Amino acid sequence: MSETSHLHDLLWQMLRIRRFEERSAQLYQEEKIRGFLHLYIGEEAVAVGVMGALEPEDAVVATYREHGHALARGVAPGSVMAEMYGKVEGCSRGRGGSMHLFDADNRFYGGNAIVGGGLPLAVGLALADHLSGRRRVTAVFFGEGAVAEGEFHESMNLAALWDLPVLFCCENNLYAMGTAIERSESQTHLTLKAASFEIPAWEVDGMDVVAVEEAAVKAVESVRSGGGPHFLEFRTYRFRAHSMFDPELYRSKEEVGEWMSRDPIELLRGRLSAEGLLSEDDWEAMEEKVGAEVDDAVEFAEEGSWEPVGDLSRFVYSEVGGQ
Amino acid sequence: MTLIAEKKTITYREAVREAMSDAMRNDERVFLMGEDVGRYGGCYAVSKGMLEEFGPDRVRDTPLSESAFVGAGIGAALGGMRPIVEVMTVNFSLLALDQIVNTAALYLHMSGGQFNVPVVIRMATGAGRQLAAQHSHSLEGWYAHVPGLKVVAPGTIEDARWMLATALDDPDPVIIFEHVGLYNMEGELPENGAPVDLAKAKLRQSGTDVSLITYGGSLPKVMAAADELTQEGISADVLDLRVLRPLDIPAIIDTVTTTHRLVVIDEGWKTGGLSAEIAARVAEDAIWELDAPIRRVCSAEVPVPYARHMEQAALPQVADIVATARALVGR
Amino acid sequence: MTPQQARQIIFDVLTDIAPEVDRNTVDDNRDLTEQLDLDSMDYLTWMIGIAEQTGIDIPQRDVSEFLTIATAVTYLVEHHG
Amino acid sequence: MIDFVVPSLGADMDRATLVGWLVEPGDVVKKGQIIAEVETEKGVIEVECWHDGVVEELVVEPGPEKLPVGALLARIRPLEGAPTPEPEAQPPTQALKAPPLRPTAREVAPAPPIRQLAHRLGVDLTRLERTGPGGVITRDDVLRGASALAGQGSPAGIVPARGRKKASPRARWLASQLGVDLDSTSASGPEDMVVAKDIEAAPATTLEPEDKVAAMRRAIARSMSHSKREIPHYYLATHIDLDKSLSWLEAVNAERSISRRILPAALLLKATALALREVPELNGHWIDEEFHRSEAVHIGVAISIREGGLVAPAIHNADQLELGEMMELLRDLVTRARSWRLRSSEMSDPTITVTNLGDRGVETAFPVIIPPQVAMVGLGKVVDAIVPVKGSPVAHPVIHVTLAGDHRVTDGHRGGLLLSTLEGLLQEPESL
Repeated sequence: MSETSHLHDLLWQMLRIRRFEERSAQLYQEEKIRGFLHLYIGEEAVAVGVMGALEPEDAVVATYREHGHALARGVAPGSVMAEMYGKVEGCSRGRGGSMHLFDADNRFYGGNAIVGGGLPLAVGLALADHLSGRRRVTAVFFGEGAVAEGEFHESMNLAALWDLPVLFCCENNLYAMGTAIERSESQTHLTLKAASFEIPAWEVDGMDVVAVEEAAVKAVESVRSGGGPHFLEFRTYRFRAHSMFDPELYRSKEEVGEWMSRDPIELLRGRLSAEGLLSEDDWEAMEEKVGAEVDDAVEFAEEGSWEPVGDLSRFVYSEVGGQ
Repeated sequence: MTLIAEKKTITYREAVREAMSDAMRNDERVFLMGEDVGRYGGCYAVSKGMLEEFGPDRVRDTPLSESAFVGAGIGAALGGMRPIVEVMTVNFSLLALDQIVNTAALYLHMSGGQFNVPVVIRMATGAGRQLAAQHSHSLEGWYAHVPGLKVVAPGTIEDARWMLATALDDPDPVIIFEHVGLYNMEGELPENGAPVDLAKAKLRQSGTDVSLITYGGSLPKVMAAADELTQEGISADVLDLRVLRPLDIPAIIDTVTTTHRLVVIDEGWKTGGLSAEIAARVAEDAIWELDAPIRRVCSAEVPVPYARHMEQAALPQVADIVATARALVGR
Repeated sequence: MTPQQARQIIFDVLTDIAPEVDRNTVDDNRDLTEQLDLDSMDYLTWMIGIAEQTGIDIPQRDVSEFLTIATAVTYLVEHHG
Repeated sequence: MIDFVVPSLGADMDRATLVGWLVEPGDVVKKGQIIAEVETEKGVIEVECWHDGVVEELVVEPGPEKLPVGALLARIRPLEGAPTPEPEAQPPTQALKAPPLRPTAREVAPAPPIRQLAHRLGVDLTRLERTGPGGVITRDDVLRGASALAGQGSPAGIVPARGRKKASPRARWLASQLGVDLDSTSASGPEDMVVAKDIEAAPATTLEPEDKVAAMRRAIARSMSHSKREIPHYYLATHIDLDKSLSWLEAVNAERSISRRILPAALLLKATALALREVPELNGHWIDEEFHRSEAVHIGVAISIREGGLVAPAIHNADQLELGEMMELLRDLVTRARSWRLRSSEMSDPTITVTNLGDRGVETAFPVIIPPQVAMVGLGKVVDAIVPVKGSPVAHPVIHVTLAGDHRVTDGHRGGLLLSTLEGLLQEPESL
């Protein structure tokens, strides 16, 4: 793939997450989607950049704001949308909803709605690889809010102590729901926390997908080659509210406006246009392709079916054998 | 001397160790992880000597990070291993409650059947060793509350030896509760044991006058009580639950249908406890079989105290069980 | 034993078995089992009761003597020692 | 001004007639005061006024006119200074409302009959202990209050209700099955509780004979309706030559005193019990859509009761009894059945029942199976019939035997086997 087409690919990936989520917000207001819906809009560069650095055999553990991660990892948009509709064709059979997207084929381990809860899990997945002598990487995403959890510290320590192949991806969007990082952390330079565990750590511009990808490639290579866990702090921003029912009393419109001027999609699009690598026609074609994909996803979800209530108690315990 | 089955004398502790060593010899995916399981040999010396045989990768000491290492066990299980995670006592497991309840128990269901979690978590439970309140509680019932977990409580040496194999074979998370009072229990272990079915309670003694339902650390007390009752001419049916989730309801109903009188003996507290669950199930499914009120012999509703006489006063005792059963039978 | 005594015993035992029997309306010469809806067990019980009260065993061959009140009275009077 | 209207006293009440006023215009009325009586479908009910005030106007005269709920009956002027209550405003939004609080104990009005009783006995309702659900005053509370008033015992003609006797659930279940009156049984269980043992030891019923007969009729109705509704019966009939059996029995009885004499019924029961060993599918119970075979043979014997009705208590382990024992038990059973002295254990567990209607002149009986049993044997009258013996016609005593079988459990073929086995056994009476 040429450099240009790779950049087009990154742009397309971010755009489809954006349009997918915009449609999701609309469907939420139409009551097609219920429960909590946390939008990733503004942060797309992080998931897209990191996923590009991973191999299919690697594992991903994500948070409850994970539509972008699932899509970037390769989970079919239709099955994600169907999941949010609660249809049995959804990637978790409608058992999980927006916050619990799972996909075994893509080694996508959720969809974890306990802040910090995915971190020990990632350490364990990496431990399994370590004990089995497999050169695989486990990437775990979490927000800066998780840094306040004990599980963050325990897991960072354990991964470093045992030299495990974990890539810690901290998406620092400055707010844990409504609590600004200054109001929850005595040390706001998160890489310093990682350093205290002797874990290599970088701060990365999370609005620049190219920078994200570069940093991720470098870190994943090091992790895969036995360099132990790495920590990346992506400075990013969520453009939308925490969830659908949030009047955003905790941040100013000016602040949001400032960050939106660095929209990761617009940044890359502007750069490509300026360099003559993306024509209006290219962009429109991309929009059209993404629009069609989102339409298809919605249609797939609409046409999906409800799981029979008789299946309610299935999957509390395994049905036959194991993995 | 008969030669039907070879027997050897062994402690409960050794039986657990033998079970773990056996599993690790037979399956490379099995490893043991927990606080002081390696060099120290285990807080209750259960894993003593295993580090030497299996090395530090497979007998893995962890920092005091219950949430991280229990979660790591869950992750490793998701990653294809068969971890045995030892948590020192059930009281400490509360630091890992998030991982056990929010992750291990939920992943299979939440992922629509994609991710089962074949982890085994062992922990010591119970009182009687003057370890005071923060090391002595019986919280089995809390875990048994949660769908997605399997909860077992070996109350005999044979079960200690043979439940682990089934637990490791199980595709889903299994929590094994080992009562601290049982570790030193000595007894004969038939050589030709076999893995224990994790769905079935076991009748330890057949009787007709009163049912004594119990599990784990209370089982020896209940057997002693049943002996005393026998001498008084009262015949007790003793049901060892063994599996606290899923409960073997048919076995519970069977014994009540046989004797029409029920005493539940549980070292946990009464309020909202396992004993309450059993009583409720019997009331739901077999109330017309009852020829007397259901009685429970449980721990006093206090934190377990340190001083020996106070600790013993807080716990179910053989005399309490005998007196309760006797009164039910109307003598 | 007088016929009156025999009659007394016969009816005492009978009303134990069939309390609703009114001795004034019973026909002395009609088949008792038909008249009073006695089954074979009632009938046997009645004879056993009479035997116990009077000390007279009633052998199998004499059962037919008890088909009516009249014959029964005669039998008891004759066989009482 | 406050409107005093026809109140809704129940969900199913929609109108009433005014029976009378207890006040006149100008009277001062207090909140809670009864000021009118209305007649409803359920009888005369006193109506309270819910406000303090002065009766301004009685709008309706007592009379037969049916007034709908809500109709204006009177106007009451509030006392000076007291605010006129506004009609309650509707809540402005559709926000989730907390459920209304239940009235507290003090606010629950006793039911009208209770008030009437209190009035009759001169008991002050406000001073009574309230033991009913939700703190309501019960009849017992009033009676206790009346006793206290009298200073001794109960008021004449009124007996306080007895407290509910403690009984275990199993005892209650057994008692209901067996028609035992819990109040008259002993209580040997813990805490003076009636337990199963007490019920089993109790006479099957301690009700008055009329009640007993009625209760028995109802039980038979239930059981037989159930049987005819649920059990697909099949019927088989045959006649069995009793010549050998009866001759043998006569010889046996000739040696016996009257009190030890054996009736043919005992012989037939014994033979039936033995035959069941050959066809165990007829011996047991159909429970929860499944046949539960019984190892033991407990033969129920249908016994008619002189006052009317029928019981079918069991002779336990009938296949293992000596003929003499069988006769003794049978006689005892019949005697006790007819004097209402059966034990509940005898009532609860027959595995098959035999009915003998021969004494009543019936030639062939077609019995209805008693659930949950799965078969019933009917014995008819012994009649003389011409049977071929060595090619010559000879008159022999013959009995008609019928089998009713539950087709869910057995088919005619197995049923037939029982009858033929029975016939075979009766040809060798000495083996019984």
